[in-house]
Amino acid sequence: MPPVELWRSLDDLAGDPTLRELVSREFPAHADEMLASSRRDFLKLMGASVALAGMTACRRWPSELIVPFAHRPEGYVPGSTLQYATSLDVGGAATGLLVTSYDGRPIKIEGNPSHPQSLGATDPCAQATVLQLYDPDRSQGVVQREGSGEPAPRTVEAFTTWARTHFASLDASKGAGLRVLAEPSSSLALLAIRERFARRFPGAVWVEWDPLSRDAAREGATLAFGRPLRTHLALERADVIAAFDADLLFDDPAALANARAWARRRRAPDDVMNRLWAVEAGYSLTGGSADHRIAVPSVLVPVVLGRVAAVLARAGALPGLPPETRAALERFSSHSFDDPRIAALARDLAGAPGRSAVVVGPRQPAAAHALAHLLNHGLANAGVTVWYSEDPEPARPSHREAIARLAGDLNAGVVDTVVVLGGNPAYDAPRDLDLAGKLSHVKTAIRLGLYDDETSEVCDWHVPQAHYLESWGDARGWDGTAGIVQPLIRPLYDGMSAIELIALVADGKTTPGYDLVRATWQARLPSPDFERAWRRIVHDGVAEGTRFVAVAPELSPGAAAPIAALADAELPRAGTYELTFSRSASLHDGRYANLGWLAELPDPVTKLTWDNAALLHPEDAKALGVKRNGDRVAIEADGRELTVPAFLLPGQAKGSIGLDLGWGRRRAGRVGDAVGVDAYALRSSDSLWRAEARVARRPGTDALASTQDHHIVDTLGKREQAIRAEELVRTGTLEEFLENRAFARERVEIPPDAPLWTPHAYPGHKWGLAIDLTACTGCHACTIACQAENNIPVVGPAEVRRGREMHWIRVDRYFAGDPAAPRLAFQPMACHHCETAPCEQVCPVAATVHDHEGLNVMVYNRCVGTRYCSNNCPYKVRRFNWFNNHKHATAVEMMVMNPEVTVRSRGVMEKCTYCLQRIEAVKIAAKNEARAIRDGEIVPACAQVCPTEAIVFGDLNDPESRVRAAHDDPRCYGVLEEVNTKPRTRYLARLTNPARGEA
Amino acid sequence: MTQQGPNTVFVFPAWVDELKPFIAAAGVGLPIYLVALVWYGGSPATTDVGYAPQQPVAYSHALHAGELGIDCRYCHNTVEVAAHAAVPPTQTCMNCHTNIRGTSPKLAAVRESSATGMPIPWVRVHDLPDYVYFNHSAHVRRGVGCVECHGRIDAMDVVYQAKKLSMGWCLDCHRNPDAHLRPPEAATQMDWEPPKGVDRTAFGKTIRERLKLAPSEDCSTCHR
Amino acid sequence: MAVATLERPSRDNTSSDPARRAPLVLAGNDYASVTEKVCRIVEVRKPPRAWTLAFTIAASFTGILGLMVLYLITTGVGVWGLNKPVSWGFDITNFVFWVGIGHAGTLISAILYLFRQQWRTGINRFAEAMTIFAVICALLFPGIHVGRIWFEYWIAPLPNQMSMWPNFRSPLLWDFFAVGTYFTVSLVFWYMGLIPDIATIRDRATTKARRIAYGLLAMGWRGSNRHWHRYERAYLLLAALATPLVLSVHSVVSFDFATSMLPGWHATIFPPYFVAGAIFGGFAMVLMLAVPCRQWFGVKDVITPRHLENMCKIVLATGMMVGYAYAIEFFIAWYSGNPVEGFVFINRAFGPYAWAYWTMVFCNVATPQVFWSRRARSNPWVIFAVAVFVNIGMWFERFVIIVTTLSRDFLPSSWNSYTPTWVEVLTLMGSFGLFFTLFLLFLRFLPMIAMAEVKAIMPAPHGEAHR
Amino acid sequence: MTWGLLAEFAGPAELVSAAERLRDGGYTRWDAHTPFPVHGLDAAMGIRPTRLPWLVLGAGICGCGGGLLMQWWMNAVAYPLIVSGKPFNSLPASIPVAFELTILLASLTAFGAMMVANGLPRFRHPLFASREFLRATTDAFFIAVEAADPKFDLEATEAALRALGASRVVRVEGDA
Repeated sequence: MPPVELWRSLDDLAGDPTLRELVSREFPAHADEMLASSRRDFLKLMGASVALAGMTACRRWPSELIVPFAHRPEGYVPGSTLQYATSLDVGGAATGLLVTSYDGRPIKIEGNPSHPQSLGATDPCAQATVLQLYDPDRSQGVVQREGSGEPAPRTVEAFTTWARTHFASLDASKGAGLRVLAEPSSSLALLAIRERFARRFPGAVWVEWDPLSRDAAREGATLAFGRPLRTHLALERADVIAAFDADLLFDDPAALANARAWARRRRAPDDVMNRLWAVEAGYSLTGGSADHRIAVPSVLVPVVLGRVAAVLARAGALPGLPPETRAALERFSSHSFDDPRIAALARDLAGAPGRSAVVVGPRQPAAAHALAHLLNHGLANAGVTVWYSEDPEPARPSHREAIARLAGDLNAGVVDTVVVLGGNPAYDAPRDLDLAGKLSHVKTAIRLGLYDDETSEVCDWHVPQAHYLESWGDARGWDGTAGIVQPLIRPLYDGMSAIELIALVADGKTTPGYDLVRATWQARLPSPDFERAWRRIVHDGVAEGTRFVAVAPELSPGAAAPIAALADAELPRAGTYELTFSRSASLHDGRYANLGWLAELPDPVTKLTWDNAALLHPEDAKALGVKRNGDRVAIEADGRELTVPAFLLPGQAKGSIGLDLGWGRRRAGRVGDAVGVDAYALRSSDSLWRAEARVARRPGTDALASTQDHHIVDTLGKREQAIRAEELVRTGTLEEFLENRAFARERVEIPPDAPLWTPHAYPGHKWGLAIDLTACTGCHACTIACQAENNIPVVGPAEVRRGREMHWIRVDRYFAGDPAAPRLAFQPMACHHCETAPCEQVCPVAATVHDHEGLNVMVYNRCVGTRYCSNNCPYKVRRFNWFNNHKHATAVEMMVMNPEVTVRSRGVMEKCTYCLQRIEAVKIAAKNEARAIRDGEIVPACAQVCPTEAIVFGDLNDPESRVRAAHDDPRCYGVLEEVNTKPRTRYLARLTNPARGEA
Repeated sequence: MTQQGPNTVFVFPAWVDELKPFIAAAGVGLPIYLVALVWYGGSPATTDVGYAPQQPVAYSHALHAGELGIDCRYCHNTVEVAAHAAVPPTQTCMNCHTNIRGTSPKLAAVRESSATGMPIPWVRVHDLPDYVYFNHSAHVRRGVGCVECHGRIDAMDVVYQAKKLSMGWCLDCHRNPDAHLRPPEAATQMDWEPPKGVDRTAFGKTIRERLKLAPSEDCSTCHR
Repeated sequence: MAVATLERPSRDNTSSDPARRAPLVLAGNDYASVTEKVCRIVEVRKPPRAWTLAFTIAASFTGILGLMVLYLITTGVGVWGLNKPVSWGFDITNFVFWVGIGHAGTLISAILYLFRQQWRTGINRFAEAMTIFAVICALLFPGIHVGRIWFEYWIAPLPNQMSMWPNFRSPLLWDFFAVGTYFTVSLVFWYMGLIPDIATIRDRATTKARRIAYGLLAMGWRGSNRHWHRYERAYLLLAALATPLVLSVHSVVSFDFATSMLPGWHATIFPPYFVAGAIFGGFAMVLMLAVPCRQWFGVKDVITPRHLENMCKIVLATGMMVGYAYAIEFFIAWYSGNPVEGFVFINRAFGPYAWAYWTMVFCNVATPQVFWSRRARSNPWVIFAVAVFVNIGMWFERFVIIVTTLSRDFLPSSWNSYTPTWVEVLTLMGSFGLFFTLFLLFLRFLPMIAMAEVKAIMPAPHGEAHR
Repeated sequence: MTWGLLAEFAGPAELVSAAERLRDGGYTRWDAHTPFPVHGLDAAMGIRPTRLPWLVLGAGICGCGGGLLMQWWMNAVAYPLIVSGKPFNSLPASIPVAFELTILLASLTAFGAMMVANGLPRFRHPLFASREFLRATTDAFFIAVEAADPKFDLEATEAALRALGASRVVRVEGDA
């Protein structure tokens, strides 16, 4: 059944005013058994059985209504789930998604396997957008702010009529005073409409702003090749990867694809395993997974790159280098900074021509990117591990220039109308431009946004934006692959999509998004059987053959001078520090600030939740008089000061301070307001990523909500932690492994144990799980996937501080090895389903027992809550509901709940179930079809989203299964096996591949 | 000889000792009574069985399923493929009732619903606790007849809960399924009987072996 | 009178001269005077001012306890300071503490009875009462600490519609049976001992109301020798049954920890170690109560210095056992070669909770040493002070065992610290309130000394006694 | 109607010797009342040892056996669940509960049987009506001979009691 049809029929249905009225009382969506039964389904609160104990009524629980469709859509099976393909465009690069819908409610977001920019994986943020859909704080109607700024509700009709007349009035001036301030978008439909827009308003200027702009790369390409080419990686071909301040495994438009390719090359250690070098200031996940990490202040990263280039040039590894460039490189060798590992890196690169990749991150200046292009060409990587494509918008000025120019125009008063499409410029534009102030003074400012936020506050009109799960659109991945954005639910509130609004401006009439997108694609797709092609694209979520074509550009000599200039980079003057800004791993640029899942998602490296902090090298901390995490420091940059809690981070470059953007929102919503500090306050247009800062200790200490090292660990504990980290996350070099494949098993002595009785046999299925620590980058996608799948509540900062976070998957982070240059080690920890589970024997009411397939089942409705099981769990993976965590959840918020999983009441224990509901679903289906279950048919939420395929689940009794193979792998070991828990979850030891003699 | 002095001491009246047997009886009987009270009073057999709420439309299964012999699956058409045996859309009623009794006042609500698209708010009769996951397809396809859990729906004018539907009741059947099994194709046949002279349990046993059924007692089967 | 000749004029009967039996009742008391002394406490119209004051304070704390429990049940266990690794804190600490206190009474009445320790008669009655009340306080905590109190009855093996049964492998279930049995048996034992004395009060009763009330409680006891015959045999049997029971209860409580797999809990030494600790703490509590009681209620002749001294000796002995256990735990941890086990103990002594550990060691091991000196043993104030210290120490012992182990077990990633909230603190204080409320009511309405038993060991008024 | 005679003696020793002679005198329906158990009096009165211990033993065995059976049935028969991979029925785990039940039943039996055998509770008794008798629970030692005794004769028995050294003899009215 084509999703379009389904959706439209649903749409028609919900279009019915009476039903909408009826339904909107509880749920603004619509589905079989909507009113009562769905509520019942996803309010699976065991409060119901409290009534049982009370024996109050003669019925055990209040009677319920079943409200079926009057007209059920074709082939639609009530109470079952369907998956639809769509795309999420963030910062102009899309990820392909599969969205699970239950009775018309989107409840889960996963990656679209057929989309090259997802390959079935997703990052935490994309998964959490489903929570955003149901966010009760989203703006729910058009708001007009007259001069006084007092918000007054308006109808959409009122706005559209006003807009029509207003924009008609601009025709005379050809829109000279019209500006559109938009967030980056890869939508083809938008491009098409923009053409119409430009035709109507030739005088208007389209300004694009992205607080996490990657334009440095564009400019670098312009330096190197004369035009703003887009750079792509093909890591599957790379043996040596050198990442210079580039988090290509996590914070990158193609991160998912990169991570997958990178991990595949580390999988089979018998072949050559790739080697990853990271040069960076703060700890990125790429740095955490690197075989070698050189921690230098961000400002010195180009110097390291230059020195490498110089060595290579000397060694003649860079043929055909123009003399002036050669001279430029020479300047680096005389730079004061040096590090022995630089030579090793150069050797390594020289040893792998055409099989290496030099990558520079967006926070580095254009020249550094140019230098990287230079190296990749010299090392014959261009076109192999690195390839280039034309930029979709070559004419576009860089974000920095564009926003600055807009600010100028606003100052000059030549602007009378500004249309702000999404984004949140008043919050995230460089503060020196004071965009908020200027917007509030412009004659007419129209804002399309999901929330009535900082920007809407200063605009005359706020128009609620339709969530991407509610609207039609299209988007292209970083590699150009295009996909359709299709709605899964009718807009909960009166919402408009960006293309609909711009179409209104350009055409002077409202056109449904569906028609706009369809029209755009009609122009691109073969006319005869367009309908089939269109449906196919909508169904698959991917349009074949839309990938960018690779180009083979020639180096232009112009880059020499700017490259030479890099060599003048110097460390910050004494008494000042280098302050680097970075994207928040969870809140992105701040757009997700109101999503509890993400606010409570621990930062992979610091494990901080509900907070950002100034990351300090321990020695810098000592110098500043910062004794422990949370001590306040004042950071002063570009004349503005900010007081931030400090966090001592081993592995942070000395002299460099890291600070996450995206926190400290003022108008994010009930969840996100005043959480963390707003780092944008220190950001200026000429120091987007790096600023020189003065830092001073301020009195007071903030209690940071961390999910690890909750209390200050004393020296005694620290010593012990270091010892145990080695035993828990067993790490070895490729060499060690090849010498002794079972090295991991031999790390810890397992006392011989003869069972006192004959152990239970598991003849049927025997579920098991394996996690490959070599592949795990610690991105926390599994944690969020689990939270979404299993209705895990958000408990808030106060409870996290108490150590009561509920995540079923805890990604343990250890710093191992030399404290000066510590190794980062991640270990996802969930219930191990031990065959001799210590938790079970201590439960007085048999609420946690084994089933006959070896699952350690936790029966919530039997639990009385003695918490003894948690005490006796050596892995501490059980979570207790200290309070009723759903007490204040509104019905709309509850719509995100997975009806296949019980919502736990107060006072019961919960934990990982290996996604029991998914196992049961497949088992029943298979049995109905009288067939066996195929390996890989059952995929737990965590395994499904893992970008590096680190998690494998399956039947240990199936000799062909991947999990069986993993458990038989010589690298495989069980954590705490020595206490004879016989865990079903086992780990594959972490392998690193340091350069010979550099380990 | 000294006479016994005047008695001013309080002494319990005789009836106090008479009471002893009764107190003893109460001491033994009361706990027994309380246990019985909770056991039967709290049993779903008391609290749930016979629950027959008033429905918005006086739909009679006795008429449709019984006399007219319409198969359960005509309306509850998802029962073999999904967990829910979906309550039919108004549409389904109208398939027939546009022509038959098209004007009957009894069907006013149905006609209105189909006209306005307003659903008919049926009242749920068989209502398991929210933490119990029952899958219709898993049972119907394994030869557990509708009648086993719902009773003779085809004889009910107003549907009521016929069985306890308590956990213990479910377990009884999962432990000894034979007496409750039938050929899957006969699942919806209310009055199905094993072939003449064949013992029900023995027949069920053959079904169980043919379909390789092993009903599970695992918690994970119903609780997630 | 003849009794006088048997006794030195002094009030000190702590002589250890084996040649002559030291009297256990002083100052020429005879049957009537002992009866008078003990019954007067129950019969006087106005209780001593000290009693009234103490009762007011205790009762108000009981009220606070009620409020705290109400708040807990309506809001959730989250109102306590517990967290992920530390799922047990004050709750179970208090439980084990009170159960421990509850050991002295039955021990005195049962074991000393079997050993024919006649000096027990002066103190056994109120020691048993103390046991009952302590066990009530103990039972409170497992009762309220669970997440869903309304389903707690699932722990009992009752037939039910789910056909579910409790899990008899769980030490918590053993606890349920052990403590439950202990409470019942102690109660029976205590009440049985009370019957003859209640009869005495009944027969001294001056008002009809008292005669009815005590009459019912006395169950028509007539002091018939045919009754005494069976009574004594039953008492002996109960003592014989209660003796293994006392030893078993705290062993079973220790199983909660010993049969778990956590470092610092998983130790075979726990049962004896816990029992010794319980007797230690129990006797300390008896002393703490006896010293002021004999003062206020003028029963110094019955609860004599000799009684106090004997108990001091027991406290000293059991204190040494506990100290030995503390030491041997470290040895075992080292000798086992289990690094995790080893760390737990080093962490106890030098980690974040070192302060608690050393408080415990000081109170339980150091302070009782003063009882080596005879002068300390015979000075009520010293005795009282030491008793208080020991009680504090024994509470901390349980705190240290529970919290230090939980806060730092196998995976450093989930280590965390534990700080109680005001709710927990007030609940603990409230449990003391409950204990003293009950105890003070007992003192006021029931004979605090087993008169019949005391009389039985008093020399007969004429000629030599029959023993 | 006369229930019997109540004779008071000076102390335990006197009571015992009196009891011996009364016993030898062939009296059967009589009893001694003392504030505390007087040792040697049982023999003096010729009371046969009670069979209480056997009852208690029986109860204990029932408790133990019942406890073991219950646990075996509930965890291994009625609903066997895999717990920590342990056998469904494991004796070691059953010991504590079985032990506690043993003690519980035995103790309750010891107390209950004693009361029943003593015919307690009994709130009304002719002796309660006598004021002299009030001291029986404090410091007085009595022998009471019932009129129902075949050898009972008001004058003769009273004389006999005085001869045994009773400091005082009173008649007790009422019927048992």
